[in-house]
Amino acid sequence: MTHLTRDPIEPSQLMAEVAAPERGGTAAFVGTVRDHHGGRAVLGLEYSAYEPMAEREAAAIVAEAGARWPVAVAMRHRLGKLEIGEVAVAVAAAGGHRDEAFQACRYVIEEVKRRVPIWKLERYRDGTEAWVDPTRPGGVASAERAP
Amino acid sequence: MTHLTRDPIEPSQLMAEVAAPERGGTAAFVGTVRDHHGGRAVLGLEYSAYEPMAEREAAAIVAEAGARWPVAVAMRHRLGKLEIGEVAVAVAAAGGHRDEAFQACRYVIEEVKRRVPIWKLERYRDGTEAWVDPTRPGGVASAERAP
Amino acid sequence: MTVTSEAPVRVRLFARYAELLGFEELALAPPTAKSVGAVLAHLRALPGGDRLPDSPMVAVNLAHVRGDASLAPGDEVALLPPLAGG
Amino acid sequence: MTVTSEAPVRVRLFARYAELLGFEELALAPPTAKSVGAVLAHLRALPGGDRLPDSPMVAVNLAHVRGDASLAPGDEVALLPPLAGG
Repeated sequence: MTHLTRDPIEPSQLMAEVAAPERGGTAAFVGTVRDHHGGRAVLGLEYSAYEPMAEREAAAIVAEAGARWPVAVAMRHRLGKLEIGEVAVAVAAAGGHRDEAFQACRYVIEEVKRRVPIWKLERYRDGTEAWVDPTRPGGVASAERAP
Repeated sequence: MTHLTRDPIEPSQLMAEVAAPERGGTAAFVGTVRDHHGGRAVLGLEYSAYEPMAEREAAAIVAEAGARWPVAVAMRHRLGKLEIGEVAVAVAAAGGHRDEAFQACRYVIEEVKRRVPIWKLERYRDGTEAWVDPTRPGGVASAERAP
Repeated sequence: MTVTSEAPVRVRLFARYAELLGFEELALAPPTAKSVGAVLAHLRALPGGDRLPDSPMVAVNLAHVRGDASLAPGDEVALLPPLAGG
Repeated sequence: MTVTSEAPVRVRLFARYAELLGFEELALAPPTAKSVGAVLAHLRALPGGDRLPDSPMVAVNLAHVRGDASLAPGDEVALLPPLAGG
């Protein structure tokens, strides 16, 4: 299964992938493109990745969650250009009990953010764009630029 | 808005209800009917409620979550007869950040289980049925019965 | 029992408790239902009522109450078996 | 530079780092790329390379590495700007 896609992500599809008669609890997380960041109006963004490594890390994270908790896990991250409100990432974790479903779902999204090599170029209403840098106070790299 | 329904619950509908351009993170929980409970094969179940109180408690819980975290919350619980795999309850919480979305979603499902007057009669493959009682070790009331 | 024109206290039973007692609803004259404890004592004396737990979950007028609580004419008292929603 | 028939060390740059240096890929002869530190020193000497951070996130052969690491011919070294997925 591939965890990166250039097509729109349908969260209900991920939830269906992990569903099974013995799994009564499904926790999900869906990240969508916000219309603002650091006080600036965002028009849209573009995700890029170091694709073979991103696939590898994503598969490892999903496998780790499945080994640590008795759950089935699905994860998908979008690449390419996205508009406001589109789904950037979705995670679904289903198990027999809600506690393990929540924990696995949270683990996957945190590890995706921490380890999967994906970058985000935001386009702003004022015509500029910037690489998002969560390690900086303002949330973007200092070198902003006109496209 | 009503939080109890006798019609099938569509989780994607709840996620759409809480979506907004400024809310980038949506956490959801979906509880479905499991095919077993306490080692017994379940064929289906029936949810009943003290409906006016259940509506009131559900509305209070959703309002509490919205007051405690900056999120929009939707919750729906099914009543009546359900088959294996059908959605019994769904919660969606959307906010600007994933931590508050997860916390609000978790709060709502825990409080629903703790406070909303809903009961579950399970039907088993062996022809018996029993009221589910999460406070007992076996998970069902001692008085099982043939229907 | 005193004849009274006051609104009765409505008692509601659900799920397993309704099965134990054999009914879902009962109207009690206010003088015999001045508190949750009095209502419980009344129910325990009915056939099947001895199988109610010592301290069932109780709601008055759609809100959970803890321990005993006084009741007024027209109040609705509900005995709630262990909840199993979600 | 010594002529060698060994497979080069591939260096990959992404996102902001690719913009700083002006390229996405570079093949280095193994003698000049014996370690991650040597590759970083080489990149820092190129135009725009002085703007790389002191300790960028690095991956070798698709796996994160911490600190310095030795490299073999054919290895792929990637400099990863701060991640922003999810």
